[in-house]
Parts: sequence; structure tokens; C-alpha cells
Amino acid sequence: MFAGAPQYIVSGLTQGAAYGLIGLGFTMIFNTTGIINFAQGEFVMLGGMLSVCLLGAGLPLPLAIVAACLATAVIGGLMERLTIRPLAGAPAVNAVIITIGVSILLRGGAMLAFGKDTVALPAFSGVKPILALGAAIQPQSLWVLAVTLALLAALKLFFSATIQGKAMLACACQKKAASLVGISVARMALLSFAISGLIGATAGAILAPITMTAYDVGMMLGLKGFAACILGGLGNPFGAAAGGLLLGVLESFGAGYVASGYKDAFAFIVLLLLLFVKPSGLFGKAGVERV
Amino acid sequence: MRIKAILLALCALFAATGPVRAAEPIRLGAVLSVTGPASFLGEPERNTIQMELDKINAAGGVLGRPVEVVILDDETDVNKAVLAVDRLIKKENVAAILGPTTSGNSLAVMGKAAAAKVPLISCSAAEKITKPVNPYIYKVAPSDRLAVARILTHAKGKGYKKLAILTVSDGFGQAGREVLKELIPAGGFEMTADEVFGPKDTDMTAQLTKIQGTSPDAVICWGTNPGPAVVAKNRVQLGITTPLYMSHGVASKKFIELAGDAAEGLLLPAGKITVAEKLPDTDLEKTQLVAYAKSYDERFKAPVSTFGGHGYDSLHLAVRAIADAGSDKPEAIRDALEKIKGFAGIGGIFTFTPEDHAGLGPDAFIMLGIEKGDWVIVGQ
Amino acid sequence: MPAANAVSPAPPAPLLDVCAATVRFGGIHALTEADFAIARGSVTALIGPNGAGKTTMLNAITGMVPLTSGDIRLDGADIAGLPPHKRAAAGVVRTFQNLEVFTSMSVLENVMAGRHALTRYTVAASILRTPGFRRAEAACREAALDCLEFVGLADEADTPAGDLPYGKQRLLEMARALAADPKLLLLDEPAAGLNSKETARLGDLIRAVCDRRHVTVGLVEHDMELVMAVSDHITVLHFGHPLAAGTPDAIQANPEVIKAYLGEDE
Amino acid sequence: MKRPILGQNAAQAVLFFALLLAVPYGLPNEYYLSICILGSLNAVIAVGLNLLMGYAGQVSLGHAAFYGLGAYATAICTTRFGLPIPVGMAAGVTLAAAVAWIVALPTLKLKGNYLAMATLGFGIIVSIVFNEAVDLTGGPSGFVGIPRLALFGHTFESDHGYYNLMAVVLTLVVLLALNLMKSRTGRALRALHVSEKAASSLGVDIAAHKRFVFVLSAALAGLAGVLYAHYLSFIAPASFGFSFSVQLVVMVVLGGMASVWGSVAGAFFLTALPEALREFEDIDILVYGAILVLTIMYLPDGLAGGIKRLSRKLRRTGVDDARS
Repeated sequence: MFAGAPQYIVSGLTQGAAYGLIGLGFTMIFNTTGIINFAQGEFVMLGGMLSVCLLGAGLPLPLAIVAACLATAVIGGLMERLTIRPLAGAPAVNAVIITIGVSILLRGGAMLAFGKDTVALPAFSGVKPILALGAAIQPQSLWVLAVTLALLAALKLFFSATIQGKAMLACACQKKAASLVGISVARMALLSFAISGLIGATAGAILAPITMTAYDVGMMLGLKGFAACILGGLGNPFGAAAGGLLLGVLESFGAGYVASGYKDAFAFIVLLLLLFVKPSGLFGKAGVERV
Repeated sequence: MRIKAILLALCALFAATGPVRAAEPIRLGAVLSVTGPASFLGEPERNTIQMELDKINAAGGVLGRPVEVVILDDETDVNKAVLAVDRLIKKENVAAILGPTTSGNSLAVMGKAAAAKVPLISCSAAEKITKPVNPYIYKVAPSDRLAVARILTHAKGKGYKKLAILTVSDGFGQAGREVLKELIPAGGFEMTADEVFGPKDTDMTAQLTKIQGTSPDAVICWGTNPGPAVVAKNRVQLGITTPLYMSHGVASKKFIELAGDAAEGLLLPAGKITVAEKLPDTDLEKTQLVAYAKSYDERFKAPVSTFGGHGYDSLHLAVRAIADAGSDKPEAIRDALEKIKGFAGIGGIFTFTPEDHAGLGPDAFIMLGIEKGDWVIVGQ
Repeated sequence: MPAANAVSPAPPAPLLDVCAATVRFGGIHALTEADFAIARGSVTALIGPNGAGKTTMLNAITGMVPLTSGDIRLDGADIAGLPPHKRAAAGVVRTFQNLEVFTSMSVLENVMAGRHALTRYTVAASILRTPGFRRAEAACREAALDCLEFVGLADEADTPAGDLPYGKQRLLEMARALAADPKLLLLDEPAAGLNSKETARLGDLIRAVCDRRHVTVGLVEHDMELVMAVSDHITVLHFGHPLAAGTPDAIQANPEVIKAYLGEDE
Repeated sequence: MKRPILGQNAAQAVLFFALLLAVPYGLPNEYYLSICILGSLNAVIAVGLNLLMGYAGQVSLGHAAFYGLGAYATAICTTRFGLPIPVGMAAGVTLAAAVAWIVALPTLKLKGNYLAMATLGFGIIVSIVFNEAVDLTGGPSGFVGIPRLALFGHTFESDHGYYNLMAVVLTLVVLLALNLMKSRTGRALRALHVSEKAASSLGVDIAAHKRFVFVLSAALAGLAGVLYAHYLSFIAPASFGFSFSVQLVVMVVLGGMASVWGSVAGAFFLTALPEALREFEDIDILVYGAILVLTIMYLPDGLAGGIKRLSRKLRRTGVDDARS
């Protein structure tokens, strides 16, 4: 019965790491601005597509990826400045619609700029699988896990050791108080969108060699990232990463042991059950509503 | 650079100022999925129709009149397809409709076209489009049944007994799956696994591991890019060596580019256009295929694919029917289409009868292999 | 200010009788074995320093917070088990410390919403505009306008509630609560944020609610001047337990209360 | 100051109905009729969704699922089991309402982002079932051969006939919504949107009211699904997925939250927009996204809100309007 288990776990973790990274991007923005950014999936798509495009234009692979991530960070910042900033104070659902509008714009732009075909990024270090613990592991999967852990560590450092990091956390807890002590909430929001763009693009770039990418892969990836950070506890960066890994493995097992057609459905069924039982997610603390 | 057919239509209208009945253009309509998930099918179809239209009009059009095609993009969305067909019939009052690109949209608009007694030549392959026969509905894409038959004859030749199938969960995949589940047992094979993957899925190791568990002699993967390329790569990553057949859905250079080394040794049925130059000179359609492939490559700087061929066939069949009928009345075109025999198109030799509005025989597909990144003809 | 309060006659059975109410949030003991009674037709105040458990008591009575133990009787009936929305029908209605006015609706609609439990017609009736619906809706409008007049907001009936100044929104919340024809109206620091003139007018209104509309009033309030002027009876809470209960004069003279409030004088 | 509130809604509805009936005669040709039919179908859903989102403040990112449930229920009843069309229609509406009733209890305890996620997840699960349950729903290549609508012996063959039917249905739905909102239930829903605490302290059963409006909006979506299936006589899972749920939310927000007329306007505008953009070929997706972003930025409370603010400004040109 568990013949394929190691393989399911490996592919689940690889896929899950990417969901976790995307969830991380959601958390960055949610923590600082309270907005769920439905264009997060597009940041991931841009990471992949820009890397492929820059590679095609002659840049070496590592440089292409770094340039792509920085460009997406700039796009994230522009998005905050042009669309989110003027919206301060409008009802929350308007912010959701604006991010949906931006995701459509980014998708349309990518289609016109990169065309409609699926493209792939060459694997960072070859495709020869490494056979270990009864499963064939691609080198690229190790890159995905390694980069995810590196980013998590960098974020932990950023939040605990840098002023900007602490300032962003302050905005997350209490915007008014943060601005009272002189933190420019606006600049923190801009920073959060930029960093979230950077993280999303990184996820896109490291995933592209495995999953290939096209102008319209953003939406489903965005939804999975959103599910990951709800699973792990909205607002908790490490919860999002863990939620992503869990989501990936669940999908993989669901596809392997039950019915591959319903793979996506399992992820969302588990999510619904969790929402009904513990809305604050696995690692989030239940918010006490003051009467 | 893309001269939109509509603009063409407008200036043609203005040009034809005089009441001269003869110079008035023949109006055809096309509903194609130029954007959306099926854009890799619709875009080459649109490009081909525009290219061939310029050629036809340069050679004097048909019945001495220029031909124009109002091309509408349904974005692979069924509502937009219905609205587009409505517009073509009621607003553009076209004589015949080319497309839609996908089976789903074709099934959705068939009724409307037939009700308005306007002939429709679909560019999709689903058998349900022409079975049971609707007098006004034709299709140019070869049925999945023919592609499956080609694979199974090859598998029979190799002496395989146990086959596993892995199909994509969209219109194309489902149609293939139904025919596979019918013909595999009928062909005396044993179906060991029936797995599915999503059009946007990015990892099929779970399905392949499960299939490997049933130790089949060969696996048939039925889908269109990018899924099958992921399957091919996963197969190499898992170190699986069981022979893998692909469907004609990936019979394009794009697939080889995406799958990279993982495409090595794969087998798939394809229209002859894919290997136009490599065809033996005795082949009747070679000259036509090579000409089409070359001009498409020059104009659109992209390798040709069988999908573009559907655009070619639907346009040329319509023009041929207008010439045979000597009029652009929808009813006359419908009747003329039904009488077309031995028309050498890109998809194959078309012969329509009142009972068969698909018009293609088994010769539509030949078996191809992939060696060192290029196609190899494996045998008729 | 009304004349000094006459000493109330022998106390009739209390309208509200809270016995040994205990409320615990995790480790915090908000209320421990607290008894609290409100006599019918009286204005009874519940006072005490911050954190004494006043608002918790109010929330417990209105079902916003579950009782850990003890019981609450209204007019003899046990209401401890009722969900919050059933307590209004039982006759207990409250206002809130920080304003909870329905800003998206007009002033009149706010007060009509107050009569939710009393307007009797089915959803189908409201869709088909049956005569029964028309009568009930007109009656509801009538009663709502009457409450608005009572608090002096009659001519602002059609203004959006969000446009009213703070003081008037306080009055609106009162009118809305009155519209529910409660047996007991609980006011949660109604004087918060009001200037002295507005507080005085509030005092008259509270007396009027009790004397003219015959609604018993429970008042949680910090403004001692208002409490002493308006209340027939006062209960003092200290660390979640009643310290003393009696007439305003008795409470002012009670050493325990002074100690609790003003701390030990050396 | 006694304004007869009774006749006002009915009067507006009759005027609206007359306008709808007149529209076909103003159209250059019949092609635009099918846009009006699809527009009115979307309007029925949008009005229902606005009761849920605009009035009661409960966001739903999965309403296309109820639209699909209605469509597939009637398709399966009438085509696979050969039941008469009215039975299929009843089945469609009831199935959508029943599923909503079951899903409502656990879902509506949630708030804000969690509620959005739960409804989104529910919508995706249902669209996957449409796609995978091949022998029931015909799977990804869709469900063919749904009979044209036939009621009381009359089959609605022509688009014009179907449009007139839609005009009747949409007017009744609008009247239902207007009347409901101008009643005890409407006040309770708008109250709990602002403050659930205050509403429940006044006797409003929050859970019951949320479930009622959730089920009502689902039933209306189901009704639209039924009418869509019998209009197109073909349905495919792709039309009931997440992207259509998003379009519905945009119709409501663009039209104007808590405004029945706003959602009707939003629905027709967003149905006609892509058709009007067809001339732009590839870049219509860009134009659609841009219009979305700009409208939300410059008309935060939607078309209806903007018009209301404009009219209030015009009425008080003299008095400085404190709340801009």
C-alpha cells in the first residue's frame, strides 16, 4: 500500500516548499497592510517568465534570476504606490478587487510581452535524479528546499535584527501606534510589497525548471499560496511555510492514493475542515474578540 | 504587421463603391481561441487563415470576388463563443463559419449555426461533433479514434499486452480517454491503470509511480502542452524506461523544446505536416505540405504545427465548396461541402458524404519517433 | 436636577435577581459569587473602580459572556441559558460603552431595527407586501417615531445615523433600545464623552424613562454626580464582588466604599 | 412626513420592466439580444450576491458554484432522466439552496478573510467535481443536448422570446430584493453588517439571518443557472469556476454595494464590456483590468454610490457638504 510513499513525500515537499514561499509573500503584505494580495500568484509567474526572457537575452542564469526578482520587487512597489496607496480607508473588499484588477493587468501584460507559450528554465544543476530513501530526487528539488530555508532564515533575521523588520511588525500589530512612534506606515507598506514581490519571484524562478511556466500560471499558484498561509495561521510567516509543505504533501498523497483527478480538491477540503474547526490555522493563536 | 481581417473587410467595403454585384466580397466568419488556455491551437489557426486568405485574394479570390474572413476570438470561453457565432450570423451575416478551436465550444455553438442554416467547419476533433451527423456541421481535425488506432497497431506490432493510460482532465484529454477505454480492451490489450492529471498540474510523479506499480508494457499519455512535457521529464527523473506513447496533441516542435532530453525515444501519431520535408517523394500531398510549412515559417517565424493545418483545411474546404457551388449562399455551400471527394488538405485526404462529415481516413496519422531532438518517421 | 430622592417603599420582589454569579476568563476571575438585584420601576446603579467587573456583569446579564456559575432571573424567569438575541424578547435590552450605531441606516431605520423582536410578519409577507405586513410596518414606524420624539431626535429621522454628532448618537442608541419596549434597560457608561450640559440632560432623560415610560433602568457609570443624582439604589462592585448596596446617601457615607475608592488615608 | 413606502418599490419595478421590454426595439440588430440575455442572467445572480455582500456584509468568492449546481441539476434531470423541465428547474433551485444551507452553518461563523477563503475553497471543490464526475456531468468537454426551455406548453425558441422571459424573471427578482430590504429582515441584515453585537442585543438571530440571506442568494444563483442551461442547451465546467465567481464580486462592487439597482447596472456593464472590447483583440484583457482598477479607485462605492453622492452634491450646491 505505501509503495510510492517516499516518492510522494519528495514531490509533495518540493511542491509544498513553493506554496510555502508564495504563502510567505501573502503574509508579508497581510502583516503590514491587512490586505490579501490576489496578485501574489502573478509575482511568482513574473519571477519565472522574466528569468526565461532575460536568459534568452543573453544574461547568465544566476544573473537573469536575480534581475528578474529585483524587477518583480520594483513591480510590487509600483503596485503599492499606484493602486493600494490611494485606496487607504476604502472598505476591505475594494482592496481585494484592486489586487484582482492588478493581477489581470499583469497577466495581460505578460501575455503580450512573453507570448502565450509555455517556457522552461534550465535546471540549476542538471536533471540526473539522485536515488535516496527509495525515491528519485531531482537536484532542482534540493535547490527549492534550500532556497526556501535560506529565505526563511533571512526573513527571521530581517524581522528580529533589523529596524525595518521590527517597524513592519509594529505596523502589523497596530498601525496607529506605529505611526505615533514615527514609523512611516506608508514606506513600510511599500517595502512589504517589494519584499513580497522578491519572495514571489524567487519562488517562480526556482520552480520554473521543474514545473515550467506560462503567462497564466499565476492564479492557481496564488490560491494555493493563500491556502498555505490560512493553513499555517494567517499572519504567521513560519506557519505559512509549514502550511505550504503540509499542503504539498497532502496533495501528493491525495493524488497517489485516492484519485489523481481530485488532487486540488483534497488541498481545499483539508483547508475547509481546518477553517471550520480552528480558523486561526495550525500555528496561529485564537484571537479573543473583546466585547 | 498583423493586418486585421476586419480592417481589410472595412476598406474592401468602401472600395466596392459601385453597385457592381461581382466585386462584392464573399463574407466568411471564424471563431477561434486566439487567447485563453487553447491559444496554442487557436493562434496558429488564425495566422494560417490570414496567410492563406492573402494568397487566395492575391490569386483573384473565388468566383471573381475577393474573400474576407471576420475572425473573432472566443478566448476559449463558451459564452464568448456563443456570442461570437451570434454576431457572425446576425450582424456580419457570414456565408459559412470556420472553427471553433475547442471541442467544448464547437458543441456549444453547433445548434445555433444549424438553426440559422449556416454551415460550420469546426477545427476540433471530438467525435460528438459529427456523430450523430448534423447536416450543417463539419469538422477538419482527425478524430481521436484514428490516432488511438494508429498507436494500438504500433503497440500490437511490438507485442505489448498490458497498457496504462494517463490523460489530462480537459476536453481533449477526456475525448481521448473515452476512445482509449473503448479500443484498448477491444484490441485485446489489458488496461492496467487509468490515471488523470490537471491541465495546469506541474508534477505527475505521483501518477507515474502508481502506474509503474502495475508494471505495464507501455504507457499512453493523452494531453496537450505543457502537461505531457512534465510527464516526460518526471518519467526520466523516476528512472522509468517503460515505452511512452504521446498523443497527436503534442505533435509540435514546442513539445520537444519543453521536454528537452526527456523527449528522447518517445513515440506519437501525428499529421504528415509535422514531417513535411521527410516524407517520401511519392506522397501526393508532399508539395502542398512543404509549401505551407515554408510560408508559415517565413511569415510568423515559428515552426508549423498540425493545429495550424486545421485553419488551412477549414478555409480551403469552404473556398472549394463556394467554387463548386458557384454561389456564396450558405445552403449551396453546405450541399457542395458534402460532395467534396479526395480533397488533399494538410490533415489528410478529405472525402465527405451525407453520413460522414469528418471526411478523414486512417491515413491522416503516421507514427513518429523522437531522436536527438528531431522527428523520425517510424512507419505508416 | 430632580428633588432629593424619597426613600423607596418596602422593596417589592426585584425585577432582576442575579445570584452568586461567577465569570472566569482563563485565569482571570471577573466576577466571583456576585449578587445583584434591580427593583422594579427603579434606577439602580452599579459602580466600582475600573476592572471591578461592572461591564462583565452587564455582559453576563445580556448573554454576551457565559456565566461560569450562578443564575440570573428576570421577572422570576431564569434567563441565564438564553442566547443574547432571545434576551431582548425576554425584556432585557442594553446600550454599549463605545457607540454601536448602525451608521449605514437612517436614524428612523435604526430605531425601527430596535423593534425587530416586536414586528411580527413572515418573510413572504414582506415580499408580497400583504396588508398584515403594511399594518405591522406602519405600527413599527409609529412606535419608532414616538421613541425619537421622547429623546428629542424627531426632526433628524431621515438623516443617515453616521452624520449625527456624538452626543445625538448617544441619544439615538437610547431611543433604539427603548423602541424594543424592554422591561429592563441596561445603560453601559452612557455619560462617557458627554459634556456637563449633555450629562445633565441625560440624567433627566433617565429619570423620564423610569418615571414616564415605566422602564426599569440599570446604570453602569463612572460619573458620580450623575449616579448620585439619578439613582434610587446603588450597588458597589469591588474586585468582582459586591462591596455594599443601598441608597445613594448610605453609599456616600459607607466607610468601606470610601476606602475602596479613595484608598486608605494615612 | 408620512411617505407611502408600499408603492415605491412596485412603481420602480414596473418602470424597470417597461424599460427592459423596450430595449430590444432600440437595438441595431438581434446579436445584441444575446448579450442582454446573458446580462440579465448575471444580474439575477448579482442582485442575490449583493443582498449577501452589500447588505449583510458576508463576502463570497464561490458563488459561481451555485450557478453551476443549478445548471447541472436541471441538465441532468431533464436530459439524463428525461424529467419535465419545470421539475428540472425546481431541482436546480432546490439543490443550490440545499447545498448553501448545509455549507452556511460552519462557514458563516467565519469573518472577513477566513470567510472569503472558505467560500473560495468551496467554489473550487464544486468546480473540480463538475470536471471530474464525468458520467454525471459529462466532464470537461461539457454537457450536450439540454432541451430548450418549455413552460406551459410554449417552447422558447427565439432569443427575443427568451429575453422577454428574462425581463419578467429579473423584474420579479429585483422587486423581491427591494421589498425584502425595505422590511424587518432588511433592517436586521444591514444592522448585523455594522455591528453583530448591537443587532443581537436587539433580538436579531445573527446565525439564522446570515444563513437565510446566504441560502436566498444561492437559490437565485441556482435559478440563473437553470435558465442559462436551457438557454445555451450546453454547459461546461469552465463557466462555473473561480474566475466567474470573481467577475460576480466585481459586478456587485462595481455596481455599488448595498444597492439593488447598482448590481443590475454592474452586471449588464461587465457582460457587455468584453464584447465591446473585442475590437482590441489581444489587449482587451489589459483594458478590462485597467477599467477594473480605475473604477474602484475613483468610484470606491461603485456606480450607484457615485451617482448618489453626485445627486446629493447637486441638491446641496449651496450648503457645504461636510462629508465629501
